[in-house]
Amino acid sequence: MSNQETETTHVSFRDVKSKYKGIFAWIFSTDHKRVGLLYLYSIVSFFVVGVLLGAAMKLELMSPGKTIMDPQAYNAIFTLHGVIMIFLVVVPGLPAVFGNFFLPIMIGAKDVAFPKLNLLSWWVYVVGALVALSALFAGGGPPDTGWTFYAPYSFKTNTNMLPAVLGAFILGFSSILTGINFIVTIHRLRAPGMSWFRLPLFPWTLYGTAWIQILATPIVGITLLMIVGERLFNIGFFDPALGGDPILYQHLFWIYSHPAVYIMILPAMGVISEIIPTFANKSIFGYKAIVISTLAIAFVGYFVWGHHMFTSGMSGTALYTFSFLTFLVAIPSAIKVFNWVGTLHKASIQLEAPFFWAASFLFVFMIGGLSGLALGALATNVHLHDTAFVVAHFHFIVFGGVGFAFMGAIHYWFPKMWGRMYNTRVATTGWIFFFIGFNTLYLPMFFLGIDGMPRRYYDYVERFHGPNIVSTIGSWVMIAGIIIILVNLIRGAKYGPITTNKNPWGGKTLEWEVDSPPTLENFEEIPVIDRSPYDYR
Amino acid sequence: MENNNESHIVPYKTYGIILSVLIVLTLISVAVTRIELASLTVFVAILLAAVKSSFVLIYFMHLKFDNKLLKALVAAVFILIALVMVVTFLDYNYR
Amino acid sequence: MNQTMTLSHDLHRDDEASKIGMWLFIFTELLLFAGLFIVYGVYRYLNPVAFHLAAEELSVTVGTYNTIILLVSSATMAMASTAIRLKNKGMTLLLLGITLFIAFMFMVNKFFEWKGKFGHGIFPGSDDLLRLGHGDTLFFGLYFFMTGLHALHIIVGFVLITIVAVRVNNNTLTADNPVLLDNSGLYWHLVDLIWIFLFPLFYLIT
Amino acid sequence: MIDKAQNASTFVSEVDSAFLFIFGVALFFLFAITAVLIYYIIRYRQSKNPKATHIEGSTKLEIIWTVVPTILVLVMFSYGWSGWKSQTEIPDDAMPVKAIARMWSFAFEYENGLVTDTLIVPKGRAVKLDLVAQDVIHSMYIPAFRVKQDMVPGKKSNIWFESERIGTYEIFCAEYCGLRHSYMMSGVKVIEGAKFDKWMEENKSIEEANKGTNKRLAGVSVLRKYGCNACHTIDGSKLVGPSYKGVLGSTRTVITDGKEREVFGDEAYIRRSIYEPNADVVKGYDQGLMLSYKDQVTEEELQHLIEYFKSLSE
Ligand code: HEA
Ligand code: HEA
Ligand code: CUA
Ligand SMILES: [Cu+2]
Repeated sequence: MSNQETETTHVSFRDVKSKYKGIFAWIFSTDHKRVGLLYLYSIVSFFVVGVLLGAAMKLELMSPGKTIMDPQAYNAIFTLHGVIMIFLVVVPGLPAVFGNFFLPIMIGAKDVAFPKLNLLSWWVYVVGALVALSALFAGGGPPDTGWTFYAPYSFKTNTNMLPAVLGAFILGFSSILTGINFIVTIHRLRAPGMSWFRLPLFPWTLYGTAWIQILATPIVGITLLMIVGERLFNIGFFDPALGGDPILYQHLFWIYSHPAVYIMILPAMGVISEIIPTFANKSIFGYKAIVISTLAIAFVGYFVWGHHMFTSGMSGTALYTFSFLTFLVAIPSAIKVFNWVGTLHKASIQLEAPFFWAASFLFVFMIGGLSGLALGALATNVHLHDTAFVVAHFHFIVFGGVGFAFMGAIHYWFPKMWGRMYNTRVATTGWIFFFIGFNTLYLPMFFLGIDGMPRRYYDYVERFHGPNIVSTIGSWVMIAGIIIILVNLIRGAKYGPITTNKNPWGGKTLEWEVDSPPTLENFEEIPVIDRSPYDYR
Repeated sequence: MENNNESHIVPYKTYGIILSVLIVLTLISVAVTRIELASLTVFVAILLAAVKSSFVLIYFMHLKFDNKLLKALVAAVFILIALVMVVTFLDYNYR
Repeated sequence: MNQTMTLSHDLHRDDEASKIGMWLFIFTELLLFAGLFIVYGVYRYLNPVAFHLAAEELSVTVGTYNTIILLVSSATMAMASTAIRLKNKGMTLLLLGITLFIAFMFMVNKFFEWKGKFGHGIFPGSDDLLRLGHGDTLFFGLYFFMTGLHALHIIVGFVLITIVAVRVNNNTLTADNPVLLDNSGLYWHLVDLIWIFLFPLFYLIT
Repeated sequence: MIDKAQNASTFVSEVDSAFLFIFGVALFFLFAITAVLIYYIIRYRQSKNPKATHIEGSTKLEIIWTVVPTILVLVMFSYGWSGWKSQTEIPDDAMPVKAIARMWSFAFEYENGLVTDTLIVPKGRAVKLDLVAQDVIHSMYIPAFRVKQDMVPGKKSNIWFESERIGTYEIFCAEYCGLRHSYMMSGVKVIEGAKFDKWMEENKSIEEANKGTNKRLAGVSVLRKYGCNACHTIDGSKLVGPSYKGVLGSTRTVITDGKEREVFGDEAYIRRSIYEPNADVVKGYDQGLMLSYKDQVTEEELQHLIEYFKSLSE
């Protein structure tokens, strides 16, 4: 068939001979680990672009009036920043990189259920990304609608909406394919003896995520398609001048995009649930509670989309139903936090970089989540909606949650993925800069929001000046942190000391039993499971 | 992993019967909507469509012979769709 | 030890997995159309009278005819799964052929139906439609969008079934590995399923 | 700083007590959990505690930390709900004012036909705003009053408030609406009831408002009333649309139906630009950004504008 790969025992998947040469051996490989790394490299590249756009916004906001760009540029930049960060970075992020790489290994399988489909999903991702980014270059200029593409502004603007929307549509398919693959993999390819309640928590969260991916993504797909239809044929689905209802657009958009935030956070919670027991040398506290809360978040999270529309003019009934459900969905997250902290009780904690990331995840996730409560209550939401407070909330929980988990994951699994080690002291220094910079950057935005500064504001009145300066300075500290971290990881992957120990942290899940880096098919013999995944006795 | 594709060979006749039922239901729904039942029309038409689609799901799509898990999942997806509609209408119905 | 192997060959063929995968894909398709049904529901609720009147523009006869032939094709497709298991290649090909023929007929009907509408100046964004009023604009907008998307699925199904037929003909798809046929069947039934709802919503509820 | 005064509007105290409760609970959990976290990290670090104790979990604890947060969030929900409910119960005697939003300015129309660009309201009286958007979604946000409501084209919505404190408060547009979204602001001026009545009396109608003032000022007030300055300047600089300076009496290149042509800026050109803004679009500007003001700007107002533009071209 298409992909002849030669395997000798104990040859790392990176060195396996393939009938393709050079880069083609990667971009045509169906090996789940290579696909995972392809995703890693593409996602990190887009992340750097997104981050630079973020830094540019912060520079602009450092002082009132024009600082470095004009309003059109600012509007385009926050749109691109949002689209890149959401659709290209955090939604695929953890599942596509670490899910692809580790899901099969953690459940004791040789690959995912549909390896070719897996490779296809990466290709679809790349095509979608290119289509979306082509909006930058085609005439009309980059889109300026915000990542929410709200109607009717999104048909009125003269900028290149179509490529951006079509790109997002294509990216949706990539996400769906990954979801289908993971569900089937978990159902069919678990090693003998691995019952559902012996499944490690990262695969569990991927399972919940995958369901949201396949059940929510189509809704945004069709919605974006309707925008395309609207722009091309003037159908009038959401155009009030033709009888359409702009609020209906918001419903459809958030029916996907709210569950999407749980697509982002669930795998992050999974990563944290892996790191914490390993570094605590102790079984996770309340395994079943964490599993159940994962499924509860996935399910209830499907019905709270309206909390993004509290001021849009929905009916009162809808308002309080959504507010109520929003509060319900916060509870499983609370349960998880308590269980993670509970795991540390009477533990024996190794203080290493991955653990610092996990512990600081708890802190920033709490800030993000607890600020979500103020957004979920009706009276307070009315004041805070569409202000800098919301921006602070979601950077804390998206960037704080998913970003910190991503950093934790990469520092945790690094020796397994590359077979080498980074410099641990530098890693901790990078974390300190990042953590301080992060909080300096986003905490002031809470105060700006409470004071009434709306979001998506290119310019602001003088009284918002102070916190904005602090925030901009924070972004520089974070720049320092990110540079330290990236340089350290890249150097580690290239020149770091080769790890001889398969299990440097003392983890109990299956990935620590295979070679570092793993061989083409991970296991010479499929293991038989006879214990819980976190059995530290 | 078991390959249970041999297990249930559905006879042609079953499909024939189901097909005739479906066609009859289609004709009934056309006939029913011809008479004025006011707001009931919508209800009856949707109900008949739901019945028809269950036949398609159960027989043509083999759910009858599939394992419980799959049956439950299919049911769950339809329930999900229904719930999403209900929640959306919490807005429109009470505006 | 130096052996050459193909990854996907080594992974033991798992028909159950393919079937679950297909069903998951069908779920996404259902949700895709669910989005449109929500839009339909809302606009029907907001413009009851206009939707009522606009629906009378569509020919129930053509709609009923298309519904019935699509049901027949669904049945023949399902029978093809039986035929292949009974190792009756000729019968399988015949049944697939009928299905393809009906799919083609369906598209022909759709073509003339759309053409008729276009001839009356009813197409998305047309001046006549805009003059008719908001409810009609939305009704026909949805009509073209939903039946158009459905027709797109028919075309995909057509291609899929053609591939199946070719493979049955070369004996690369037999009673030993009928999964592709079964899955194409599932897809075809999905197309039918959606039509079962489109038909009353656009043609009947007047 | 934002006006934190409790009586800036009657909603403030209720909304702020919801804030206080939610932030109180949130900060308590944040500090408590962080403290425990840090304590555990220090107390149970490997060098201090080399051997972990095996614990699987505890049903009792799980129940406690499910039930306690549930109760707390339900209280938050009801605080939020009740605070919001009073915002929906509009008193019958509230004074109606029509608030109009378009890219990128607000206008307020009083019952007697008077139109202003800042909202002027009497102290201690309920005011109801009927929100209308003419192009895309905007949002009426008065931080000091704790009110916000989207203004959706084609959809009626309203908000109300009652202020008990004299002063001027900011109005922001909180829904992203394009290029100059961040400049779409206005203000609410709360004045004594008696003063307000007097002001209403003095400005019975638009015509009267414009009468008596000199021609130049009349033109300026028309521009302000319709928010034209959101997109056009008087000093020749380019904003969203061309500047008024020199528009009369100069020749300019415009795009008509996709073709370039030259036109002379006379009165007819001004009228066409206001009534059919997208017919001739000056080269270098985008089509479709300006709406027709055909049913709004009266013939008389147009004359004021032309007088004013003349003065700019001198
Ligand atoms: C990873 C993504 C992510 C996650 C997980 C969440 C989680 C939550 N979000 Fe957030 N949200 C976003 C991403 C996310 N959000 C984004 C991107 C937007 C803006 C989109 C846009 O407009 O551009 C947004 C906007 C947003 C809004 C709309 C704001 C507005 O525009 O007006 C609301 C309103 O209810 C909200 C609420 C919540 C709540 C209640 C949670 C809860 O799930 C949080 C649960 C967590 C905790 C509660 C903390 C941990 C628990 C404890 C420490 C124990 C103590 C707890 C209790 C006593 C309850 N979010
Ligand atoms: C994952 C999601 C994610 C992430 C990580 C970020 C990261 C950042 N975002 Fe984010 N942001 C969003 C998602 C995200 N954002 C979304 C969804 C929106 C809403 C858009 C909308 O309204 O439509 C938004 C909106 C948004 C706004 C609001 C715009 C407005 O309303 O006016 C601002 C303003 O400051 C901002 C700033 C930043 C900054 C400073 C970062 C920082 O993280 C960046 C800080 C990092 C650095 C400064 C490091 C620089 C790095 C380098 C120099 C790399 C070096 C490279 C090598 C060595 C290889 N973002
Ligand atoms: Cu108007 Cu923002
Ligand atoms: Cu949400």
